[in-house]
Amino acid sequence: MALFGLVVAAVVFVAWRVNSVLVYNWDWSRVLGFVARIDGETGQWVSNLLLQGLFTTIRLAFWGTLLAAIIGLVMGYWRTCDTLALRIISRTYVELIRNIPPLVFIFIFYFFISSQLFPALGLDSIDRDSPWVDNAFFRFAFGEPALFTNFLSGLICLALFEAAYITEIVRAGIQSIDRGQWEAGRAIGLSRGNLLRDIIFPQAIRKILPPLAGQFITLIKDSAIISLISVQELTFLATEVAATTGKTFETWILVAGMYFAICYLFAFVFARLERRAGRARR
Amino acid sequence: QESVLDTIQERGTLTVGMSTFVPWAMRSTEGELIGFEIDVATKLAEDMGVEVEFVPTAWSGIIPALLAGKFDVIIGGMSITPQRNLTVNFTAPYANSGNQLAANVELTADFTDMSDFDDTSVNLVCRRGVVGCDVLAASFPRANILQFDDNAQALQEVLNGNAHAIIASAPEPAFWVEDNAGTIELAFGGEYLARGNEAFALRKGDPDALNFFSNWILVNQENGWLEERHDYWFSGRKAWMDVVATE
Amino acid sequence: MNKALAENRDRPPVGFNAGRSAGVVWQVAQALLVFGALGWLVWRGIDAMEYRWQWFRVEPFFFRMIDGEIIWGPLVRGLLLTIEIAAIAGALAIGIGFVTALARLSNSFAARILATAYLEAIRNTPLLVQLFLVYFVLAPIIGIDRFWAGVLCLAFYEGSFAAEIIRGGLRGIDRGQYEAADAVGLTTWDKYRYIIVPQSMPLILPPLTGLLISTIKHSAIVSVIALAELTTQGLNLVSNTFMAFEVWFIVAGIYLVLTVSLSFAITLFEHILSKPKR
Amino acid sequence: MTHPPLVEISGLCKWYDDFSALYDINLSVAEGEKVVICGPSGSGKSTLIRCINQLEEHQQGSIRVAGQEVRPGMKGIEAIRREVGMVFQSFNLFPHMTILDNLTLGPMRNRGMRGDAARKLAMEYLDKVRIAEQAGKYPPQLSGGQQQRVAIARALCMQPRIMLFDEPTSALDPEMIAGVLEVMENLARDGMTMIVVTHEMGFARRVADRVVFMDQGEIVETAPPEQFFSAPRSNRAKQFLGQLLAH
Amino acid sequence: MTHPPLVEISGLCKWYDDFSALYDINLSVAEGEKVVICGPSGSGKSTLIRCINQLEEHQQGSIRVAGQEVRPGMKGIEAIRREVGMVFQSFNLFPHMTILDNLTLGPMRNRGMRGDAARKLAMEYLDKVRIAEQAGKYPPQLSGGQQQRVAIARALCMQPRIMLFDEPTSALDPEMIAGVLEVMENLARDGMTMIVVTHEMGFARRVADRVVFMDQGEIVETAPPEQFFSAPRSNRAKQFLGQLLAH
Ligand SMILES: Nc1ncnc2c1ncn2[C@@H]1O[C@H](COP(=O)(O)OP(=O)(O)OP(=O)(O)O)[C@@H](O)[C@H]1O
Ligand SMILES: Nc1ncnc2c1ncn2[C@@H]1O[C@H](COP(=O)(O)OP(=O)(O)OP(=O)(O)O)[C@@H](O)[C@H]1O
Ligand SMILES: [Mg+2]
Ligand SMILES: [Mg+2]
Repeated sequence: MALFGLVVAAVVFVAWRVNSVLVYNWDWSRVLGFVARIDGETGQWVSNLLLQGLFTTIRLAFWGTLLAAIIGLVMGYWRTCDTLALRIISRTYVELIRNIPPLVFIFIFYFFISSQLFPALGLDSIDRDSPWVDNAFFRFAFGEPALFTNFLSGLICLALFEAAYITEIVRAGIQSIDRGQWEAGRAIGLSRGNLLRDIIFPQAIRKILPPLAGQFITLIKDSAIISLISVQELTFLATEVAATTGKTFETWILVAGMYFAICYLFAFVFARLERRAGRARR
Repeated sequence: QESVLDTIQERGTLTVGMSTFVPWAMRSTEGELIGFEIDVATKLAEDMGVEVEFVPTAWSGIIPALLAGKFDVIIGGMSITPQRNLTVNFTAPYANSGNQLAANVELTADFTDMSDFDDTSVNLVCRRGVVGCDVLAASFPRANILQFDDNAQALQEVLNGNAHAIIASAPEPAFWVEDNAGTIELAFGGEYLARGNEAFALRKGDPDALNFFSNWILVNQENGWLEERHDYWFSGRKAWMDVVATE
Repeated sequence: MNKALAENRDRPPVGFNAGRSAGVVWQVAQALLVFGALGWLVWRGIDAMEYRWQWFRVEPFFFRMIDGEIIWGPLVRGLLLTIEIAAIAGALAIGIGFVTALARLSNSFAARILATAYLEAIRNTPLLVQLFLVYFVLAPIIGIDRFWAGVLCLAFYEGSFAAEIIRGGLRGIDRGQYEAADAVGLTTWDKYRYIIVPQSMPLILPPLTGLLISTIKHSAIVSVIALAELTTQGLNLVSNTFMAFEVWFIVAGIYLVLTVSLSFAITLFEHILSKPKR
Repeated sequence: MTHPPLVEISGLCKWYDDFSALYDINLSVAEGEKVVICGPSGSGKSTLIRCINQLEEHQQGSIRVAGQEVRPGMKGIEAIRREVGMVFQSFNLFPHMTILDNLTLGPMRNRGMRGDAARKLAMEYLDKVRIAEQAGKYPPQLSGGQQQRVAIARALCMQPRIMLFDEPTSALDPEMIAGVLEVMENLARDGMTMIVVTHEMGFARRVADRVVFMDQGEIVETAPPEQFFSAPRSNRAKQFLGQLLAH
Repeated sequence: MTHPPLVEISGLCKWYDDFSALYDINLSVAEGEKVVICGPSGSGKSTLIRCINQLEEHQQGSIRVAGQEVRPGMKGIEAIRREVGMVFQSFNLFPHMTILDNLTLGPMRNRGMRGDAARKLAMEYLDKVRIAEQAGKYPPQLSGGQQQRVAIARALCMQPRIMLFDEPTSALDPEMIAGVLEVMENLARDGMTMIVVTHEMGFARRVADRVVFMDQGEIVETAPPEQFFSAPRSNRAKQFLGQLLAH
């Protein structure tokens, strides 16, 4: 209890000193205006830069989680399978990504690979006005059609990056399943595919849910790194707002709050999932 | 080899790489881009008969993005230096902003001369990539020069008393002094240390585009449009204070 | 009838794997093919960009010779600072991790609450934002300088991950070991010191290696407070010369060498550690 | 007998790296025969029966099951495993599936049986091992003895021609052993071919046609149970039995 | 006897959450007495002896060891544990230390013995359990029986006044059991006070002064071994013995 009091006292002390030591004019109104504003013409509340950035980050988080989970699952399986070629590929992938600074990976991917791949797939020349992309659902799911290619390369970049870590989590999960389970499955004549699908994955998933949740939260936070390639997500727009208003602290405190909110929400949802998975068993 | 001019005409849009930088390019309260460069690029596109599209890009990624063809030209308050010119082409300058020092009052109380800043105990800050950094290095070779990604952070460093002065192109230092009167002041009455030469940046190997953009600048310098716009944005912030979210 | 019995029981028949090694070669070739295809894609990308490589300009980034005297260039100085920051932050992170892990496992309600609050706050906000707040707001208040602000921020960030790794490791030890230690009458301190911590090391070390490596990589973030480590120097060089790709490839190479040699060293250390077991 | 043996092992050798786990094993088991394998810990009993359905790969010699040769890394091993049921010391039930699902999985996936047919079959065998009422529970909810009986039923659901048991009672509480042995005895009475690794002498006496004694990876002695337990020929077997009976 | 009992348990109750694991246990063990506890799985045997040295905390009733009351969360529990040696079913040796270090750790840390004195003592006890030659090895290098004998020696090194055994032979291969039981019998002959949870009836017959039969957390019957095994009074005990002897 004494410890607790000490920490509380320290926090209070710091808060008290902020105003006396720091030369700074606090002014939240400008920054808050960038969250949402009243539209001059219609007189209604509309989202402004920061909220738009938040939405982009949430989109990135959602699709990125999905994509990274798929890649990580496949690669994680490859890490443990019998085929040497697949093991080499997945191992190299993991080691490369884990040992290169994210910045450089993004550069290489965005400037060298995606600039080759996207035109080849015809993604660069998507007609922005076609009803396929210019509709409400598309906007809701992927944001502005005009920014779609950028969004997509940022997304793939982020997913590839995080999937390397998920790969390792999946591998550990698969390997943590008792050898007896493999043997029992084989003994009743299951093929490798069936064995993985019916026996190993369902058990591994339960074990890897907690580290997976942690990695997805990291993904949300790391989504800031793709601001480097003009994806207008929360951190990028926050930099712009901070530069424009000069209100660095307000902006970053607000942004920290936003990140905390999504990450915490995510963790909460995952905890629920975990409990559901746990309860199903007994 | 095809010139980027043809690409722009075919596509019908001019894509411009830029980065937020008061008052060159900033956000209005509505979240729209406005500023000196925005005006320049918009007029340029108009004169070419195409639409303009801005690609806001982090400063540290802007050069690779240009080289990888993510946009056609950088109009981003970028100053010409020989070092940089080896990698990209610059047009003729469209602005010559002056650089001023805003100094912490307390720390520089007994500084009487420009040379007082040239000391190993002095910390000077600038925004990474602006010409001011080069100016500092040339004028005060002994001082520590710290580069930040943003002017806001650099300025905070001076306000917190961790650095003696910040360099930036006019008129921003004047705005800062206004907002933080008593803590910082314009050093030497706001004397310009050096003038920068801001120009458009283009990929190498495209003489047609270089020629076109340079001459467009020349023409608009001659007819006074550039100067008029420059004055509007740089002589003070009264004119655009209301639309912009800045202090 | 099958093959004759091996003459020597103690040695498996040789040449038994000959059929398989052909398969291995083919598999490796397949993998190389995939990497080849990727490499070709990158090469095409570079080619299509018509980038003018200027590798001849990079030497002064490392060192210059002036009057027969070596002046170290920005990248070398940056590397040294990176190592310094990562080493101190890494060491602190492990310490913080241990304290937090023990706090979370302890019986004290206050300690558990504090540790949990610390973990949640750190792990749900981006490091960049934490650094901003610590350096610009907290540092002037408690009076620490740029270097220590960066190091402490990094240490607390990585420490939160270290805490979970260490907690997992401590909990991974069989309950029987705790009980046996109690049964021979060890105090809590002795129990952890002699029984639990030494045994959890093999569990903790591999993920901790990963953590130290990411400390090195994450140390790049302190460039936002102008601490002149490797990434900062890289950024400055790019902004001065615009040779983005040359500089970033070199910087990536340096980081790679650093992280790979670190993981190699730790693997070696693990090896030594696990030796006396059998 | 006129039938060819159901399992025929000849000249079987297996190494783990340099360690010789099995050496020159020759054993054939006719349809309907019950063989008990015993021997000290580490003598290769488990390894031997795991080679029969290729949970371990052998390096020399041949193994034929139901007339078909079993080779390391062979394709179609699933078809052979279908003929061979296996029960492990540690049950190895799938903890995330109900008892019923544990039983139907094999028939549905390997034999391509329809769901209701598989369930009907499963219930029949659950009845046989006397735990039909637990069908909806999960394995961790059952006692060890019950779990082992489920494991036996699971193996039977594949309708194998031979059953392998690897110390099926050694992980059980003393109370639970009797129930499992009873199920196994019933199975033997129904004519199932069985290879059983066990130290339960009572069971061996009542059920086995032959007892195979192994030591250090080799078969040391093969004899009918009465003879083996009352008058073993080899010294090693004498010593082993002596220790087994000591307490 | 004139001495006060070494262990005195009265009215002991223990719950895990809502589950009553022990209820109203009364048991006293005099100096030199040997008590065997048996009963079906889950009847609370382990829980009872683990309460004696507070590996589990009890909620009601009192436990006195060597005259001192043992309370949950008490300070100085180390001093009581010094008087109570404990041997687990799964040995629980410290796998990262040599056999010798396993033995000297307790005396050095808890009793504050000097290194060479502790080693001398350890070697004495290793001799007693007949594995002195293995002192420099690590636990995983020994067989199960050897490990359990080391565990006994480790407990003895604390020179306790009473030894607790929790199914010391049930994790062992049949061959190994005899050796461990022999060590325990020698110990009993030397006059050590012992409480042993075991199903080894031979051992109980030869060694025990009393057999305590537990079921569902309660003591159902206490009797001398001959009487208990030949003519148990309670039905539950009859049934239990019946199953134990069935196979
Ligand atoms: N995967 C493995 N790698 C190396 N050695 C092994 C492996 N599996 C078993 N062995 C060794 O092979 C020998 C035979 O093992 P096996 O499990 O067949 O013995 P067992 O007779 O079944 O013994 P137990 O009664 O203890 O089950 C042992 O010495 C064991 O150490
Ligand atoms: N940590 C725990 N939490 C909840 N219940 C427990 C816990 N430990 C034991 N139990 C329950 O308490 C009861 C008594 O357990 P205990 O281990 O004392 O039985 P036992 O007689 O030693 O059985 P066994 O012969 O299987 O070792 C059991 O029903 C068990 O499920
Ligand atoms: Mg075995
Ligand atoms: Mg027990």
